[in-house]
Amino acid sequence: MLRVEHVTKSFGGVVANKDISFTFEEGQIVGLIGPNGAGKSTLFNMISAIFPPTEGNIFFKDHQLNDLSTHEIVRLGISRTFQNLQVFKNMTVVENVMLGQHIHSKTGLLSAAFRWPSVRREDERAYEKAMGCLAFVGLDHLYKVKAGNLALGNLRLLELARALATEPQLLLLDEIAAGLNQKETRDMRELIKKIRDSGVSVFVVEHDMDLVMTICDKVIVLDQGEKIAEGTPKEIQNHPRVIEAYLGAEMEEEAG
Amino acid sequence: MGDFLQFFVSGLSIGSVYAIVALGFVTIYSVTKVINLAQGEFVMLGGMLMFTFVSAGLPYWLSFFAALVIAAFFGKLMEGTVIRRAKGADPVSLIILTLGVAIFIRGIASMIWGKNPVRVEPFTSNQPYNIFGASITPQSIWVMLLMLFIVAALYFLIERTLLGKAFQACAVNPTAASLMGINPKQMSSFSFTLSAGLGALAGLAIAPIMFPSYDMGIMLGVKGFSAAILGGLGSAPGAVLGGLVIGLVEAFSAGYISSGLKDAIAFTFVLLILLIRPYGIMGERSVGKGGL
Amino acid sequence: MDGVHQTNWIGFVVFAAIVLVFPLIATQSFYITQATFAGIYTIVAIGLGMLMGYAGQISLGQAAFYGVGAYSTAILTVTFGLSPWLSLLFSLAVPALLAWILGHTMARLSGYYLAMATLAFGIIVYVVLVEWRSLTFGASGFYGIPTLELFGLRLTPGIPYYYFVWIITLLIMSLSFNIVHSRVGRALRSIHDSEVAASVMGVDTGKYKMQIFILSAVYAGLAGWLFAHMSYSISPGSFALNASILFLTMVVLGGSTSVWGAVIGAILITVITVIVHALGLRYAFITSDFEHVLFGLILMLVIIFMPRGLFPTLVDWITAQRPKEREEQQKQREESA
Amino acid sequence: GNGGEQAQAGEQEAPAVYKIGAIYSKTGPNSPLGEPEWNATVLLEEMINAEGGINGVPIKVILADDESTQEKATQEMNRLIHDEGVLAVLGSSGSGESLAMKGIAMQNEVPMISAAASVRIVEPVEESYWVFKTPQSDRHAAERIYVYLNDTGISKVGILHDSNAFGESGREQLELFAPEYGIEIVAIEQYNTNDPDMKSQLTRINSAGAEAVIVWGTNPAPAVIARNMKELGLDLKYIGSHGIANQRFIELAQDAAEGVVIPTGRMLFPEQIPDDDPQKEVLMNFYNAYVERFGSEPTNFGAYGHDNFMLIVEALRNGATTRADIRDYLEHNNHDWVGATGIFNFSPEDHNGLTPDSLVMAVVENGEWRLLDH
Amino acid sequence: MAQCILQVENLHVSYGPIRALKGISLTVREREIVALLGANGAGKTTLLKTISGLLVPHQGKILFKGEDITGQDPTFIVQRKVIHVPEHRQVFGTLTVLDNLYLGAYHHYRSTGKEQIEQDLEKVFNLFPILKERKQQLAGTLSGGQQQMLAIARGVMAKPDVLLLDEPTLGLAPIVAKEVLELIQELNRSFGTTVLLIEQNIVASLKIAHRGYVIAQGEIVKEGEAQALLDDDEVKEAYLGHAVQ
Ligand SMILES: Nc1ncnc2c1ncn2[C@@H]1O[C@H](COP(=O)(O)OP(=O)(O)OP(=O)(O)O)[C@@H](O)[C@H]1O
Ligand SMILES: Nc1ncnc2c1ncn2[C@@H]1O[C@H](COP(=O)(O)OP(=O)(O)OP(=O)(O)O)[C@@H](O)[C@H]1O
Ligand SMILES: [Mg+2]
Ligand SMILES: [Mg+2]
Repeated sequence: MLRVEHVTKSFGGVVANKDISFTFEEGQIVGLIGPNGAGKSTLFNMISAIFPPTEGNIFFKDHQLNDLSTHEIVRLGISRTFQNLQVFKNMTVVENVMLGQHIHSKTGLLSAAFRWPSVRREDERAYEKAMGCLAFVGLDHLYKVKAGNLALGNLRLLELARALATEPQLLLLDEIAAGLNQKETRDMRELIKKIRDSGVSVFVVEHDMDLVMTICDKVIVLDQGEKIAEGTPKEIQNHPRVIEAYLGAEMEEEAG
Repeated sequence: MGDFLQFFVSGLSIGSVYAIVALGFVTIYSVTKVINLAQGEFVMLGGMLMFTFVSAGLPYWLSFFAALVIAAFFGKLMEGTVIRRAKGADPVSLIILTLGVAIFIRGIASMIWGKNPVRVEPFTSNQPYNIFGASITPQSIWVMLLMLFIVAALYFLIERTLLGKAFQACAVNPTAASLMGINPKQMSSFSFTLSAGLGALAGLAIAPIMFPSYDMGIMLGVKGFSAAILGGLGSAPGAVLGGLVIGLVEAFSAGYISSGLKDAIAFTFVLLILLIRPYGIMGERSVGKGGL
Repeated sequence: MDGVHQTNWIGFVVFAAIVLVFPLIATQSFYITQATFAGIYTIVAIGLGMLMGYAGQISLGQAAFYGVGAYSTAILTVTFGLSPWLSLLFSLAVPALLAWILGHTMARLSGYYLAMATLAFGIIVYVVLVEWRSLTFGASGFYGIPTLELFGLRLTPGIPYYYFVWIITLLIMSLSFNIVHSRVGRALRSIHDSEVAASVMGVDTGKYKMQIFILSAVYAGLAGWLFAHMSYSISPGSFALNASILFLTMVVLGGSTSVWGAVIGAILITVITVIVHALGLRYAFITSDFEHVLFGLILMLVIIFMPRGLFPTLVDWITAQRPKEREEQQKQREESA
Repeated sequence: GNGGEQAQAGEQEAPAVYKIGAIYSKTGPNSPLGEPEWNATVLLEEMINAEGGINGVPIKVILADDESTQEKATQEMNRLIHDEGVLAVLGSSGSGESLAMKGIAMQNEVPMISAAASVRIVEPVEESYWVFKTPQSDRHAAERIYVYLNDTGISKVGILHDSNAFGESGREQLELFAPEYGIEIVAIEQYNTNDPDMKSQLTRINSAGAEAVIVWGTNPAPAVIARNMKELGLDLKYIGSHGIANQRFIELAQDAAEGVVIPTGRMLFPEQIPDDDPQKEVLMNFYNAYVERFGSEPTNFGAYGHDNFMLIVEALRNGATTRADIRDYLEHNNHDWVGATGIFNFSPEDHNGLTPDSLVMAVVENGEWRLLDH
Repeated sequence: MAQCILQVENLHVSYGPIRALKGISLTVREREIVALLGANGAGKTTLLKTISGLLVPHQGKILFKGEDITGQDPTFIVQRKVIHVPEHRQVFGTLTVLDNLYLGAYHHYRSTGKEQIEQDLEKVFNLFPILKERKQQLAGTLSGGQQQMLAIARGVMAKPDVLLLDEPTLGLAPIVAKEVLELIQELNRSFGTTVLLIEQNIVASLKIAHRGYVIAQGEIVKEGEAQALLDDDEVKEAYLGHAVQ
């Protein structure tokens, strides 16, 4: 469903992504790993059209994404979370998530001003959906807290719920478990699996190998902007370049 | 040709005035991210205090420095009594706050000095020089020199010293700055003092040109603000460039197109430049869409 | 829909009731005049407040739209003999068109740079009003603007016009409440908090900013129309930078994060003016210069002690008085931990 | 507030006090105009009441500052009429504010005497039934200047005016009457009140071949212009407006002011007015009282304030104590009324009542204004 | 037993009506690494912020080497060489990497002298070579992990006696995370730096720590030697989940 073809991205002198190609099958969880600064977030940013690639093409279900703007991408069915949290701090939790329903409603300025019955119906539907997503990630009890007052772990869940509310086909998760302790990470893992099982493909960037290796169907490894490996978690764990560049020699020790 | 040169010289000298005012904006902005709309009032204070001291019979240069020091002190006072207390305010509220200060100072000034403009003698004898048919007064030359000196000093301070980096750190993230042992309050106080001093200096320099009065700060404030933005907020050379550009555009459009439309032309020009360079001529450093 | 910002219609009805009975208790017609102006300003302030608090944009040129609205109707009714009710359309459309054009050119700007662009726009419009003498009669002003007639009733300044203005203001308020508490309002608030996250949710940030900018211009144009037909004459001076700053001040003092803030801000400024004025009448030492000093002082005090504006502070204060709610909040927080 | 009563009370018995409203621009951009007007009003109220009032009834002036804005003028006008129930309103200083007040005066049928220049305040006269004004209209000043130019043989002029209402209405009248006097206007330039430098405009006017430049504005800009002209070494005759008819202009411009010529009311130099001038006494009395009370000169604007006030006093003295009576009195009974500004003859056709003779020409000589008789 | 360097007594801290710390007491001895454990929102960050002077407690005391530093300015506390590397990186986004590092040394820049600072800089660059490569890049455009490295490096430039670290390995690749923990141990061993550490990877942090405290809902619920805490069933249950044996 997602095809990345020879994508290169450079910022001035820094080449963040260099000639990256891969494909992404529907219904999978794919992991994207690599050292800090390898270009993972950059790749995510291009898939969500926050900026275009310098070279190369990205296709999602036969739509070329290069010339689209971010808000159009969402309508194609791609949603994401952010490594550096981007919640709407001054809105309540449920309002945050209702924004995920934005693309599924039509109310414009004028109809909103007069608040026709259809507007009210639409609002209620969005609310129901948002509460559903909150319940799904287990945040429903906090629905009316101001998002800015949440602790970090809950913020991550909130971003996840918000992304889910757009009803995506492809979900990009950028370091969704950063700042969670082992127990919370474990819960997150179950959640991701559940999302996949509901038919959403998931693309995760994570530094928590436990998480990546246990849930991913496929793992792609970047190093200094280049793709150095792609394969099943097993293959990746034993890939010499990956061990050298990223996992480190003692990784197995700890995992085992 | 003579006309052209005259317009150019006029533009330069007006532009230098705007530039000095703009540098005051830059000083405060680059430390606190506050836009101080009372900047124009410090210019006024400089001029009016000078007038007061000279009228009271103090020697010229003593009056000059006394005016400078007192105005700078008012800057410090403003920071300590008003700005510092408005901790939780967002940038727009802070702007309105400085506006409140400006209205306050202006009101007091009109009660003390009345509404009439006053006269202040130039630094040196004011026999104009004639350069290829264009006339320029020594005071205008003083203004330009002063402006160049200030921008050089500020540029060095902000860009080349650790203190300057500490300034910028306070502007970017005061909390983190305090964790580095930088005292944002002290810096903020320092920047207001410095900037009020600069404002007063501008006032002292232009008092002999334009007859200061209690309300001169409004116009200079607007022009200085525009110059600072046009140049790219936070950049001292940018402010100077912005000031000169506005001054020159005004002079040339008054000279060649229409003096009635000169403001409209100058501000249309500002708009156009901003369209081409959304962060001003010298651009503010920005991380754009980085760090997501 | 618990947990979602919704219009407090009870508050609105109470407010409307106060507004409607005010003329009955106002002892002086001066208060009626002031209150009429407050109504007109409220309309501008609501638009500007939505632009600032919801879309996160500063405008230092709002008075230009206000002026264009006023001049449109003045010129059309006096010079071209149009009915004021027809010219209303132009008073709304011309500012909208200008906002649309300006909005396109400003799409690239943000923060103080945007403020600068709007400031420039305001100054340009002012100069045009002064210089286009054949149309506007220049700096000394345009005069002879007719009063409105509605069903044979002349809406003369005073109580008739007060009711006319405030009924429109209440209407604008309720429309605005609906907007900010809708999908559109949420989208705008999200832009304010994180533009990139908003666009990732599918919000076309450019489109919404443009819409709200146009809306604010239309509001200002409407207010200008009301102002023109209340005044026999108008002049560019009423639409200069001062006025833009006055509107901005109203929004900031009231609090930009809610429509109520703008309403309260506009009323607050009027009340301050009335109080300072009343003091001036009573105490000889409070001259009009002193009034400025006092005004500046009040401005400073309000921002120092209520940095987010009067309305949010009041709301906090009232909720703090309700211990039950606070307890509930604390409980929720602990659950979240 | 229980104002209404006095307004109607006049007929039967003498009221306790005559309430008059006055709105002047004490603050804001028009304050150079408004302040002397305000002061004059304060002074005259004191003087009249010290004399025992009008036929034994004290006069009370409710003074209001419109801060040079139309909104404030509108608000104060409404307040004075409805809440204070004044018999008449004086003011305001600026044309824009006066026009705003005019609408309210007409609607509420309250006599009003403006202190602003624009002829539009009292014209067309059918639409100005309740409105009068005392300052010479800019038309008079323009004509007076052109008479002077014809006398001195200058025919090509440039105009340099403030972009505010004051400067603009001067420019309008200058343009209007130029053909009649055979004057060619070769350049029209403007500036903003606080601009620091007008060399560009002057250079342009000079290059256009002007022999004289007519500067229309109030301090400080005309002084800046005088100095700029000197710095540029321009050989242009400087003709100012009555806006700089004060000592302040000379103090600011100093030697650059030498030779500057202006049309002015006689209030600029009462001592220099010949003793046989009918205005002499009024001028001297007011001038001396004003200088003694405020330590500054009344200027022509003070004279407007004086005349506005005294016209009402005159009406009251003669038994016109209702709004309608005052208006009628002003329109019909003022024949050759001697004011500080000039000699007034109001009529149903003319609510200004002055001729260009109310202006004289003055020149700066040795740092002082001298009456110029040519 | 080593001398007590930092002592917190009965600390109460609130954010407006929200009570974040409800009477925390702990001690840190010289040359010790102390781990702070606790779930999200427990109040760990709040505690560090209060020690470094960013928050003012409304009750309780903080002693540094016996001196009462409660409610002092952060600048005052930094001068005592108590350095806080805050949560969320907090790098100066629009300054370059190099400027960020120089600012780390701000409080001792004058007394130390330029040469020494340059040497320190080299040392830090050795630890994080990427920073050297990117020294002219604006810090805000660094990747998440690079920013985290910069934040730590900036803390090191301050030459701390006591280092307060708030989730230093957040977002770092496993190798780097490991290196950072080793670096902390190294600082502690070679320079005697005292460390107060918040770390989500509880196992890893307890492995390098000497002692630990467990905070829950603003109160200390457990304290002890690192190893003891590692073996504690409750800790395992609450923070590691049942799957870890
Ligand atoms: N706007 C920018 N300007 C300059 N360089 C940039 C910019 N954005 C990213 N980079 C550089 O591109 C590289 C890739 O960054 P990216 O954020 O994609 O890394 P990452 O793989 O997500 O790393 P991490 O795991 O640390 O989050 C980094 O070296 C970074 O410094
Ligand atoms: N600025 C703030 N305003 C209001 N409440 C806050 C604020 N900062 C933190 N809190 C609240 O204080 C409590 C303690 O927060 P703190 O950040 O200290 O937790 P933490 O233990 O560091 O959690 P984490 O592991 O998520 O970083 C939490 O309930 C949090 O919601
Ligand atoms: Mg990343
Ligand atoms: Mg924390």
